[in-house]
Amino acid sequence: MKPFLQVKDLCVAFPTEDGQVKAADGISFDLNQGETLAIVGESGSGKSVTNLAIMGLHNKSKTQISGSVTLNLPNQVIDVISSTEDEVRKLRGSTMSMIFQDPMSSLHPYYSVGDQISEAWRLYNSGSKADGIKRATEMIDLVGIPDAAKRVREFPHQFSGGMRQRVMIAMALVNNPKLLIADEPTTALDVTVQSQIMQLLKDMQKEFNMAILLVTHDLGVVAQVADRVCVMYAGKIVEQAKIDEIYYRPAQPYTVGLLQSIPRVDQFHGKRLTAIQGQPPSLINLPQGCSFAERCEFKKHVTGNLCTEVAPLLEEKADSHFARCHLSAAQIQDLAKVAK
Amino acid sequence: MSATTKSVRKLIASTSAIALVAAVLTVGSATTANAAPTTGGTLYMLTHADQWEHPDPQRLYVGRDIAFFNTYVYRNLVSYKPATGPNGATLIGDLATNTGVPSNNAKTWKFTLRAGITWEDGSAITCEDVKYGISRTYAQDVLTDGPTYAISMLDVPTLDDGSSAYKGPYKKTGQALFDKAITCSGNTVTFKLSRTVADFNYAMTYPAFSPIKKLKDTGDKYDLRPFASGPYKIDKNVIGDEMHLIRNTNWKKASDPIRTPYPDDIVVQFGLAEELRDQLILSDQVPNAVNLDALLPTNNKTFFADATKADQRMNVNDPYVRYYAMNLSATHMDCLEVRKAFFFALNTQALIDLAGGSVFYGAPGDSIMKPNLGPDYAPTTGNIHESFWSINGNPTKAKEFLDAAKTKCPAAYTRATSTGITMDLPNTATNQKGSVLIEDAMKAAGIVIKFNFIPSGVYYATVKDVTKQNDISSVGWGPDWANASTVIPELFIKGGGGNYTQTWNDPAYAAFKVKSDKASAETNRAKQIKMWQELGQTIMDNYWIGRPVFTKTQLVWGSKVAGVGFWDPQGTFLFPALYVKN
Amino acid sequence: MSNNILELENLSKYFTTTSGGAFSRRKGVVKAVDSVNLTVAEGETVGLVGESGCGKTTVGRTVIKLYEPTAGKIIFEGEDITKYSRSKMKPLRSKMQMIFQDPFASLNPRKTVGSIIQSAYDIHGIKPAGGSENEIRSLLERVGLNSEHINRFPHEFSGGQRQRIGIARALALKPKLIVADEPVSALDVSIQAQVINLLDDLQAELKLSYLFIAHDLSVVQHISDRVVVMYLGKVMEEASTAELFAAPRHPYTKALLSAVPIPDPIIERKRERIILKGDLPSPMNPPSGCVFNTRCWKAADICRTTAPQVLQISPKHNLACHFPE
Amino acid sequence: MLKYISRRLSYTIFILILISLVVFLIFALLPADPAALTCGKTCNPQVIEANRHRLGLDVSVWQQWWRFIVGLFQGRTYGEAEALIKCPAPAFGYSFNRHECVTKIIADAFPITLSLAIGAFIMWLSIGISLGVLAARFKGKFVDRASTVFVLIGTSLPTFISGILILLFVVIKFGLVNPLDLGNWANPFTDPLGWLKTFFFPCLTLAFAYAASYTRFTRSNILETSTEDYIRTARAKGLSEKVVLRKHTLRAALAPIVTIAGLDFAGLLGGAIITEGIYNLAGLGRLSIRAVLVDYDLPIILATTLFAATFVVVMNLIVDILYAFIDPRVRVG
Repeated sequence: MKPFLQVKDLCVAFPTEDGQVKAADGISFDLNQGETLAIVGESGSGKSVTNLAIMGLHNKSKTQISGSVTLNLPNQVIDVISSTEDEVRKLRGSTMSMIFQDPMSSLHPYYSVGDQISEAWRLYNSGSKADGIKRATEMIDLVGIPDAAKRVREFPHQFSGGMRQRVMIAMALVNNPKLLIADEPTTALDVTVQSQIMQLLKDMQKEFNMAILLVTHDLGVVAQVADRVCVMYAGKIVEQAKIDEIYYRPAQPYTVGLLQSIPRVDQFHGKRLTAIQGQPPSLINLPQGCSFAERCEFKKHVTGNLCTEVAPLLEEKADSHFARCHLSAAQIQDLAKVAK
Repeated sequence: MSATTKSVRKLIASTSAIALVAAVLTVGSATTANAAPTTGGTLYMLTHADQWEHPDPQRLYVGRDIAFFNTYVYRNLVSYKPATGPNGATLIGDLATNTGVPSNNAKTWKFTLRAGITWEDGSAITCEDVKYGISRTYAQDVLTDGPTYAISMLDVPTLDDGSSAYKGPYKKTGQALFDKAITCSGNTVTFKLSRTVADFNYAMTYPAFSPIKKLKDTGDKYDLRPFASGPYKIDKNVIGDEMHLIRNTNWKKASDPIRTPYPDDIVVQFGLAEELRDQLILSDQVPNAVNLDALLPTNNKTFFADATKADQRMNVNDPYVRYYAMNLSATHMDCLEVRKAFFFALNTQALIDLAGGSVFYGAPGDSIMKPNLGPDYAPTTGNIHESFWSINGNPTKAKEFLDAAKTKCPAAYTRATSTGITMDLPNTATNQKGSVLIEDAMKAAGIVIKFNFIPSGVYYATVKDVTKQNDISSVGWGPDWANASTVIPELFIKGGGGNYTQTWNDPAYAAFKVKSDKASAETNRAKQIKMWQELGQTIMDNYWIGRPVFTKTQLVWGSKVAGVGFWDPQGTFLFPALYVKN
Repeated sequence: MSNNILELENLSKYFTTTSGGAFSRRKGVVKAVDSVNLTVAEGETVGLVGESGCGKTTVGRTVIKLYEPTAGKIIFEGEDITKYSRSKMKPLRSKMQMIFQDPFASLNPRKTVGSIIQSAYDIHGIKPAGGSENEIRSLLERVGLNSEHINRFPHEFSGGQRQRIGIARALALKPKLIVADEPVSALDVSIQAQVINLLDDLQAELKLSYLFIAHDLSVVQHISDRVVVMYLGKVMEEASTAELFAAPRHPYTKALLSAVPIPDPIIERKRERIILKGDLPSPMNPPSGCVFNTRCWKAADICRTTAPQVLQISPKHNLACHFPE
Repeated sequence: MLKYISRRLSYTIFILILISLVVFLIFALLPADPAALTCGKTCNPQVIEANRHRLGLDVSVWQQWWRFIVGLFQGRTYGEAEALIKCPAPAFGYSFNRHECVTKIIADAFPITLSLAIGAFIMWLSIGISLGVLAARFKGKFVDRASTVFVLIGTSLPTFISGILILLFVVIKFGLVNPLDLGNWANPFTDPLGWLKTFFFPCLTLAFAYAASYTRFTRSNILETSTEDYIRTARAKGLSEKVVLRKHTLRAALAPIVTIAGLDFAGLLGGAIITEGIYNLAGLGRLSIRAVLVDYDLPIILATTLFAATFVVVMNLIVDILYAFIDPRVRVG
């Protein structure tokens, strides 16, 4: 059986006055029904750009997109990139939905949450306005907002941040989508609320058998929910593997750096964090070789100028474990232990 | 026509109207009537103003408006002959059969009413109506603004505060006193005057002496719709919109030696934006209209340069003299040398050019009276006739006078050269620009001058107040009728209606007053003329006024209006002759 | 003798608000900070944690007197500065500096880095010994920036570099105390570690004291010597970092810690989470008794009626709870 | 909500009372003496005093003001005996210049001003908003650049120039309207064609400048709103661009226009001085400007000032209430 979502060689570029910005470059991954894939990366690494491309939300006149995003639906196979705007639009909100980082600004301030959810439902279902509100109430109840019948008539500003994100989720799920893209869904929320929302997403995934594409920079959240992880850096996927592989057997220096640089609440590291030095490169003038080379602690273990001259390819370093590095997985894991 | 109200109105509307005996200097043709007048049609009159000054006869004081109402709506005991040129100043019995019979050294005057004179409701106009009308002048608090000849001439006692013992027909205080001053005997009205008034019948041309039907008197609101006795009556009068006159069917041609009503309707369009009004005339969109105002300066030039409009315009001398009133009671201006320095320093040409040029605005004058006033004017000597007078100003000579002041009146000198002289000006754009010209000219002569700009609407009321007037005020004046008795005593005798010069402290004043009083009471016109001319010279010799300007006015009308002439005594269109071509 | 550089005694800061919409302008009092006691010793880092709206930021701003306290005392270096006027505060200001969350918003975009730091000198009329330009250059080097960047503008820097500029500006006046309000939460993970390390190094080198305000417990745990947990304007628990994270006594602290995700999938799979029910109550209308009672799984009647006092339960461990764990 | 409105209303009334007092004080401080202005040739102090009494100016400013306030409720009389003048409540005074109670004068002038304001309001909103929407929708295209030219001309050309231009070319040159009909009042309900004849071009003139700034405002608001997160959400829902623009972008982008439009409209209700002047419309604007510059007619100045202020204050209230219906965030807490 084919994976539900197949992204192949996706490139997204924005022409600017200073030159072309390659925001996403050769992104490929699969995602199966009921699975959660986390895309991890820092700001500017291309993770949101990738999502918007999957949703077909880029302004086509200002963006150059190539590659394919294939959805293998039961009765049709559709490529988002080559389809017309109208065809893609009909997938949005029905087959695939999206929730965003800031639930306050992502809800229209002038419409009640019921209206907004009902609007999404009525787009794909024939039903009266009252039916829409009824459905919205059910959804609000489903995502765990108490007193749904009353709150369905309220406006976004009357909800707390966590509740707003629940509303967003209710709206995204109202048409039983097959794919949910969650773009930093908990970044703007407090940690207590964050765990509630992540739990909710997990529950919903079970209930609807959805594929979730989770975009985040928080490796803690990833550890909590993801099945597989893509690590992105400077517009490219630098590592992709099952979750345990990533955390316990990282095969890419950037991933190693990320894992080592974050303080953990359950461990007392001593006084110093292992930081990744320097800044990410500009996406307009990417270095010739490995885009992480400049910051890489391990490049001295690579012979010659390989790192700065030859860009490493995404290779399968172990079973279903892909990484972009001139060093082998074993080498990296050894070096990582030393660094620790 | 004396009185501030009037000069205020007219001068603010700049050259908006009027001249007295202008025939001599009339530039345009005096009349365009060369075909037989036709009856019918609608005659439009265009104006920027929102309303006439006052339709209420007892409150009316502006020449143009008097001419309008007197021609169309109501009649006086005596009126001017409807003719152009000097004939226009001839008096004709209107409601009266004659022009008045004086007796008792012109202290008693008798007028006899015609038979068949009626109001618009058909009722007869009676002597009591005349008496009632005149009595309204005394209700000064209700009926503001009108001329007060009745109060100053009729033999009704005055109280200690100078006001009349009679308080008008509404309060009725002192009614018996008034009833003695005017008496009715059948159709004869007899006036008893408190002093000799040789030209009392000229005062009678003012609607202030016209009758009012008591039953129709509505006090303040009478101004909205006076009851007609003339050939037209008011069908509609909306302030800021229009006044519509229709024929008065109860008016009989047989009873009226003066009026021939040609148009069927007369519509006065009020409140037109100045540019719109001008464009309507320029484009001849309303060919059956006369312009009651002056055109805006640029439009005026355009219109007068257009050869095809030659039959639709007139450029004439108006009755006004503009001058700078020296406040003789102010310590700066009580010094003759300082006044002379100001007089000769002034750059007249620049100011006239600013105001529209000598063709349209006027020329420097040599007296407080104007040649078109009639025989009371005579050219003076000195002032602008001095060899050293220059139309562009003569700062060197002015400096000499100023240096002379240094020894003769050191206090005034010091002020004029340090603290400075303050001049009152109405706050208009032209005056703002003019003040710069004046300042430059004075600076060249070593005089320091400052300006006090006063809102136009309250300008005359402010400078007339001796406590508010500054050293020099820019003012203007026009006579009420062709006699200097309506100019000299009003402007230079204490208590006069326009004594902006505050003459009473000047060394020359005492002798001046004696002579002026004598002239006013002189029944021999030839002797009187001589005295007025001498007084005119005295005013100039003492430099009581700064350089006068004899101003002009322009009248324009549409292509279908005919019979246009200039009515000198009223200083406006000869309304009785106007008609619309078929 | 106390070696505390900062002592807060029963510090309160209330805001009066017109809440709600146009049609119900009810006046309300928000007790943003309510009777908070807190000390920072010389060279110590005190972490102040809690959810958004708990009052931690208000504490920070009141300490440096951006806000006038409603009640209580602020004692800085043994001096009671609570009632100090603006002019009296001026010499003290150089000794306490603030670092903000958004490094971009707090830097004037029209000024070069050099003049931004220079203005700190100008305000206090300080002329550094080696000349201000040299001093600024060495400061930039000190915070890990190139001294050649002195003439650049803030927008030419990345977020992490801007935060370094903010730190350099704060350090220019050689402060004793730095109030750091979410200094790393806007930064990317890899950059965050750099800035935390920098703050650590500076403290060791310059004997700085930090009042470190953050919502990210991992960061707070890493950097702090002692941690204060706030909820709805009140202190819930206060202890040394090791003690608090190893054995939290307050249910709220416990819930808070259990919610923090750990970047370790195996641990995460095994973890039991305490999921707090409901939302944070409105600070306009806080619950009576213990402010946490509405969300506490242990709440009994006394919790709804009586607010627990902050009591010392062991040396350096304070707690406000009727039923500690 | 009712409570809020009543509270705002009483606040509004308080403001109006304050404004009336300030206006009284301002005119009391001016140098000109209205009583002296009524005085003719033989002006003596006695006549001035009599007139001062009749005009009601012989008492302190406070008393004059108090009489004014009382008159609003009880009506006023002027003069005495046979010359008595009565103005029924609400009496704003009596204009001795126009021989009419000010209330009646304003009642006559107001429909004209209202016609002008409503006509212009509809025109500028429809032109401004639709052009702004088009410009935003086709940003950078021909429509957008054309609208920029329109905005530039509209905002830089003063009304008195655009008004005269329209007047000269449309009215005089092409004779679309009989110039003598200009300013003629026609009831829009019984004589809509006559109303149009009188008001179409004045409204257009007035709308011109406003439409330009509303175009600019609408365009920039739409462009700004388009970048909002909730617009992205609307797209992510699967809504078509048309629906996104109509239902989501416009709703948020146009909400602030309610405030501006309300206040602009209120400003016009006080009189469009220049436009009314150019087109010979006897509305409140021309009334007040003539009262100030020509007649120095204190009661009219006072009443028109208060009238205009009332509209601004009341419209503020209405805008606030309207806004609450549009934006739920300001509604209930």
